[in-house]
Amino acid sequence: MEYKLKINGDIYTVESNKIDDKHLKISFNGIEHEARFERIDDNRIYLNIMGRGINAYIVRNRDSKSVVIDGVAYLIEDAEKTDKKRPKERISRDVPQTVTPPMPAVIVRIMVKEGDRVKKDQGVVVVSAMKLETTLTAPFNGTVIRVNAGEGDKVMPGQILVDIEKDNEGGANNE
Amino acid sequence: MEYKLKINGDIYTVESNKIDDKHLKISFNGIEHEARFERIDDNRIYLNIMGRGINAYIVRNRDSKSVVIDGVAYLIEDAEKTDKKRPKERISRDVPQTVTPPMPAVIVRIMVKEGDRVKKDQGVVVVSAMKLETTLTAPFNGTVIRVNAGEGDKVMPGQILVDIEKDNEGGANNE
Amino acid sequence: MFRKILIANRGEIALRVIKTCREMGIKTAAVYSDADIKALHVLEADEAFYLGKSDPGDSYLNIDRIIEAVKKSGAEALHPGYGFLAENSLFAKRCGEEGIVFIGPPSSVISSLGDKVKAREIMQKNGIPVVPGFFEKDIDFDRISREAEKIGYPLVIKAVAGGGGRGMRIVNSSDRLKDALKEASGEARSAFGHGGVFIEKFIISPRHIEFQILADSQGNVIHLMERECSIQRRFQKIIEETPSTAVTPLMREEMGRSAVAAARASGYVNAGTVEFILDGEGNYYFLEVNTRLQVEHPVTEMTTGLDIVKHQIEIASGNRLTLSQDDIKCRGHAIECRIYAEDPENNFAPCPGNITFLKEPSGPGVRLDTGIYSGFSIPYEYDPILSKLITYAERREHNIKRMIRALQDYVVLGVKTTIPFLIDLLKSQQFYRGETFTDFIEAGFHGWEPPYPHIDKALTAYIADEMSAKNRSSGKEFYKEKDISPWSTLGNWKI
Amino acid sequence: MFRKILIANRGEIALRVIKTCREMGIKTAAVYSDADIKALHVLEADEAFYLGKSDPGDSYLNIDRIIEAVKKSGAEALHPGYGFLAENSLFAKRCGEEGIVFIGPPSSVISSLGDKVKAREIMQKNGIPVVPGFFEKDIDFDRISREAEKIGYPLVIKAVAGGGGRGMRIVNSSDRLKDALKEASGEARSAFGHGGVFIEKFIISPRHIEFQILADSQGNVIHLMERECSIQRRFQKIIEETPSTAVTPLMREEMGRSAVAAARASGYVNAGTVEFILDGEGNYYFLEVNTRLQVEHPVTEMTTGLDIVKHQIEIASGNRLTLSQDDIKCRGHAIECRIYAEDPENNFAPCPGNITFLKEPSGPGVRLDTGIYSGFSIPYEYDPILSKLITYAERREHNIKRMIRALQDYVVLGVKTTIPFLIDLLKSQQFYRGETFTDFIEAGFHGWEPPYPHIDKALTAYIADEMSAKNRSSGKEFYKEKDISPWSTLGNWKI
Repeated sequence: MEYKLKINGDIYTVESNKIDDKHLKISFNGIEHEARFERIDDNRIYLNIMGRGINAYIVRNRDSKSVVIDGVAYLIEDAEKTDKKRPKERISRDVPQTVTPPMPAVIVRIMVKEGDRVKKDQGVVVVSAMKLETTLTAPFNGTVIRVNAGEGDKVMPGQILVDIEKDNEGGANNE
Repeated sequence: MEYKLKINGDIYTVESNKIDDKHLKISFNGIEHEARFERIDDNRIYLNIMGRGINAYIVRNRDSKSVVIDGVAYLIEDAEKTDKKRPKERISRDVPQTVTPPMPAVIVRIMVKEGDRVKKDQGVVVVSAMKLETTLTAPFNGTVIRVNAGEGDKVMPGQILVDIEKDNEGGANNE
Repeated sequence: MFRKILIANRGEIALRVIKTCREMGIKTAAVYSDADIKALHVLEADEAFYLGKSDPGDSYLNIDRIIEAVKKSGAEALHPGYGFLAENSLFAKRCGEEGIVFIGPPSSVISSLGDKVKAREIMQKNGIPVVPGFFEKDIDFDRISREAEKIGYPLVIKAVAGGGGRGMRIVNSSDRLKDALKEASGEARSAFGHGGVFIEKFIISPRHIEFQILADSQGNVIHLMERECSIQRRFQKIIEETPSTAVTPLMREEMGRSAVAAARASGYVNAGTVEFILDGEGNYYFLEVNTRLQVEHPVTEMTTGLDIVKHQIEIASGNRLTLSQDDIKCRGHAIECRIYAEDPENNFAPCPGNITFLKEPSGPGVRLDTGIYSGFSIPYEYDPILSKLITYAERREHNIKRMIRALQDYVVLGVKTTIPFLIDLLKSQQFYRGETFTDFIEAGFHGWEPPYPHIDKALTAYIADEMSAKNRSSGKEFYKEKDISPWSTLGNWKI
Repeated sequence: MFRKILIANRGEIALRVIKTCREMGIKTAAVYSDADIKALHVLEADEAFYLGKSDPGDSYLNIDRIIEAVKKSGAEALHPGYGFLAENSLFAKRCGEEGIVFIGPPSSVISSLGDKVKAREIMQKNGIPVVPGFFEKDIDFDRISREAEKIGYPLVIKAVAGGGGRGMRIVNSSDRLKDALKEASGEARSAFGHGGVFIEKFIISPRHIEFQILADSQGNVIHLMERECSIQRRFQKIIEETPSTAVTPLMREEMGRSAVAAARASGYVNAGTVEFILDGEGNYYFLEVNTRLQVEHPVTEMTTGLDIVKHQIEIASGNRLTLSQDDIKCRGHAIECRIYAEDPENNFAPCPGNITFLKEPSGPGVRLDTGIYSGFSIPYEYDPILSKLITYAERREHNIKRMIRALQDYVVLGVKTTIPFLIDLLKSQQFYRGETFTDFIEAGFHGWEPPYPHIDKALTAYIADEMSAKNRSSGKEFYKEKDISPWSTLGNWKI
């Protein structure tokens, strides 16, 4: 079976074969190896690759898994799923297109109102989480068409706090 | 709702009422109290009884639960269920009626064969678990009618290793 | 001795205090807000009292409600932990008025040491070195200029009202002084509405060295040696160790004497910490006194073998110190790593959320002070500290490796933590060589990204997880909409 | 230093060794049997080698297979842990022949100290006190009688071949001696096929006191003070502490000197333990030398601040001891409780099974050396030890309470453990007063049953669990036929 997996922006095309209940073979980028695997519990898999033992701790998100090995977390996305589901958000990691908090937070200040013109990187909302204030900025030049939250509201990642209509002129948008 | 619960041989008739999702009222033996409860996870419930916090860790068995509080385990049986299901085993804790290992074990020696006469408390099978040998004994005077296991076998609690037909004479049985 | 103590705090420090209380046979009362109904400190205390909404102002910072909880609980004493109201002199005063023993120094001591100018005066008067500097209400350039020559360059201009770097200028030579003063004062005025500035010697590559002190109400004062806490991000300590690689036995003796003198000069009672700045030539300068139990107190407990919380409680109950300075013998080396729910790749952005899996390190030389458990939802209203991992070993070199081992054995799933960053930092040559200055992270780990040495293994694990999905227990492996995780979401933001 | 070490053991001790190896930058190889495919030591080692079936003879006791695993792994050295082949001189010899460094004393030392009569002779020759006694191949009543008068009554007759109390008699006066000798000899003959007996002074209410020693291959020997291990069940230690309440500084010095002399006399190298019997008058007698790492070594690590495994590895690699006797300063008090999968209500019957839930204690002064995790199935083929809980505090009184607190915080569901028994024992006045003799459990806790102080709360929890069943995650709460638990099964048996 072929997987298209994305780690840190790089896509790996991995060819995998299940040999039996405890063994698999994978190959990618010219690397090929067999591994023995043992499921220890829901979140832990023990791998043995060429005699070397590795503990992988796994948490599953919607279209991705975080795999922790030796204390480092690898966020692995299923590139096929994410590509299909959110075609417009594909490049979102590099160029965010929405005003949404990066973590559950509470709104401290809203600095714009409907109809306001905003410039790219201009602060529009300040949220607070864990004693730290974070300013959310406009992703592009445009016009505020709606403010979806109020001061003191508890908000979650993914929740669009301010709708901004993007300017049409190509030039100003590129800055 | 009424529960008949058995701890350490004593049966408690407990009348309980669910007040809401977090509060219940129970009464038994003239004791009556309200408790707030929070489920923390599958195995942990936090109770608050008259202001005092208690952590109870729970493991569920077939007709019983083990509840651990302050390091001590309370084996609580549902007396109604156990009474219905195993009417003949009701007094089994005090007067065991079968030859079965108390823990998963391996058979080291079988000291009787079919047709042998055995006396109450006579050793019939030696099993070993965790470096310790345990002798299983005849529960009453009788005759071995079948040996269900062989030396080296791995055996589990509940598994009847030797069938013994009980003598009919009342006297010898009482000793 | 007290029969019951109320702990006016939450998280790992509340748990830390509860443990020692239980061991002393003292009942404990916890307090909590809406966000903490299922918090570990609530579960582990003998009693728990509800304060109010999750906002700190309605709960952990609300003096009236806390006093009310103490009354309800019948506790004779209150332990404030650190943060929240721990260094609020009005709160300490109120406790006294209500007949509650505040486990900390007297209100007046908190008050005078909390005032930076007053504290500096007390120390100067008592011969404790302070950073050479000059305070002036109004700017009189000639006087400042004369003082600047005395202090020597480089020096730093700071706003009297200020903080956060605004109204601050570093001046390398006298010809820049006048312009810099003007700029700084202007900036301070627009930022704080008050243009007062002062000058101080600029310490190059300083270390943060602090001394733990214990003082009883009979006037006995001892110190428990130093801690080095130079590794900081956003002016917050992240790694602490003892002994410091920069403190020689002679310096230790001298600085220890200064710390004890500082405590005596301020009339200190209970546990406290005298903080110093140490420059590259071994000169140290008084910085401030922290009038409470310090986050990093465990490293001192590891090397001295003492339980500082126990001594706090004994002192608060009026007991004489059972230790003299000669009893304090340090041994081995201890490190503490603070585990924050923060994303170190993203400028340490806070990461509240639900802990879905937890595996904690243990074994020789490992201590964990924690406030979380698997299934607990980390609130976003409070400090992001989850736990503190402390290790001890005979020697520093071994202990660094022990800490790395313990961090690698510590698995927290569901929220991002500082663990991968801490591992990388401890593996660095700079740390190994003890080149630990307060700009350590800024200078060597700015824009840090985790190394990804095991991409092949991570991919294999991903696929093995798919292949053995049927062996997972049902109900847990599926993504739950409500547990939306910041790991997979994106935004347009800056801190 | 070695690049790789194979650990020829399992469970908590294998994990203990792996941790120090990782910290020393040494790779580790584990070995395992069928029962241990998912055991923690396998998961945590860098490599793991399959030995064979679960039966110890096919795996952990199989010398050929272990040697083969070492060869395959490329390890230069082998750590035997305790138990299994740790004190097998033939195994140590074989390692030497195969060019593998055995981390322990030389084969010849293991051999001579393993022979009780030879060991006794070595000690006697070197002025180390042994229990007064008299060995005789054939029974010559007149000679025995004369020796008995010299030794004094009460005395004990023991079978030369024996063990387990058979062929043993306690004799209180000379008029019972002749009959007792005949009875004992007859019993010994029928039990062991050999009627040889010997007499020894009967020590009333003895304590078990042992000294940890470290010896390098250059002839340097030091001791790391004592451990008291009097609390035993079935001749197996269950609680150990240091310092002993019965050892005065003077005794400590004298016994320590004897321990070092014993090590020197036997040509000892590496870590070892010299065991003594201590009577009520402060007289001590050599018992035996354990030629390996002791289960209870962590209490010594807590009070000395040393990592004994690290020193073992350094000594085995030929390094000189970096410590002298003067460097060894003990501090505070440490206790170890061994957590066994045993039913203390049922004469400590073993309880293998599946760990369904695990909550481990942590915090100040708490160390846990463990070999289990939630979901692991404890095999019935091996020793029932699950883990060791060790606590440290400034004073013994505080430390006892700290240990009780930690035990109460330790929750193991799925198998019965000794935890409730240990809590009760530590709460006893006898233990608090330090009245710890080797018959402690037999005398004070025979037929022990747990107190049930919280029946009302347990019933409430049972019902609350029913009421909130829908909040439990699916798939876990239902009784699984295959996980049949000894908690709910009954039998007709005796140990």
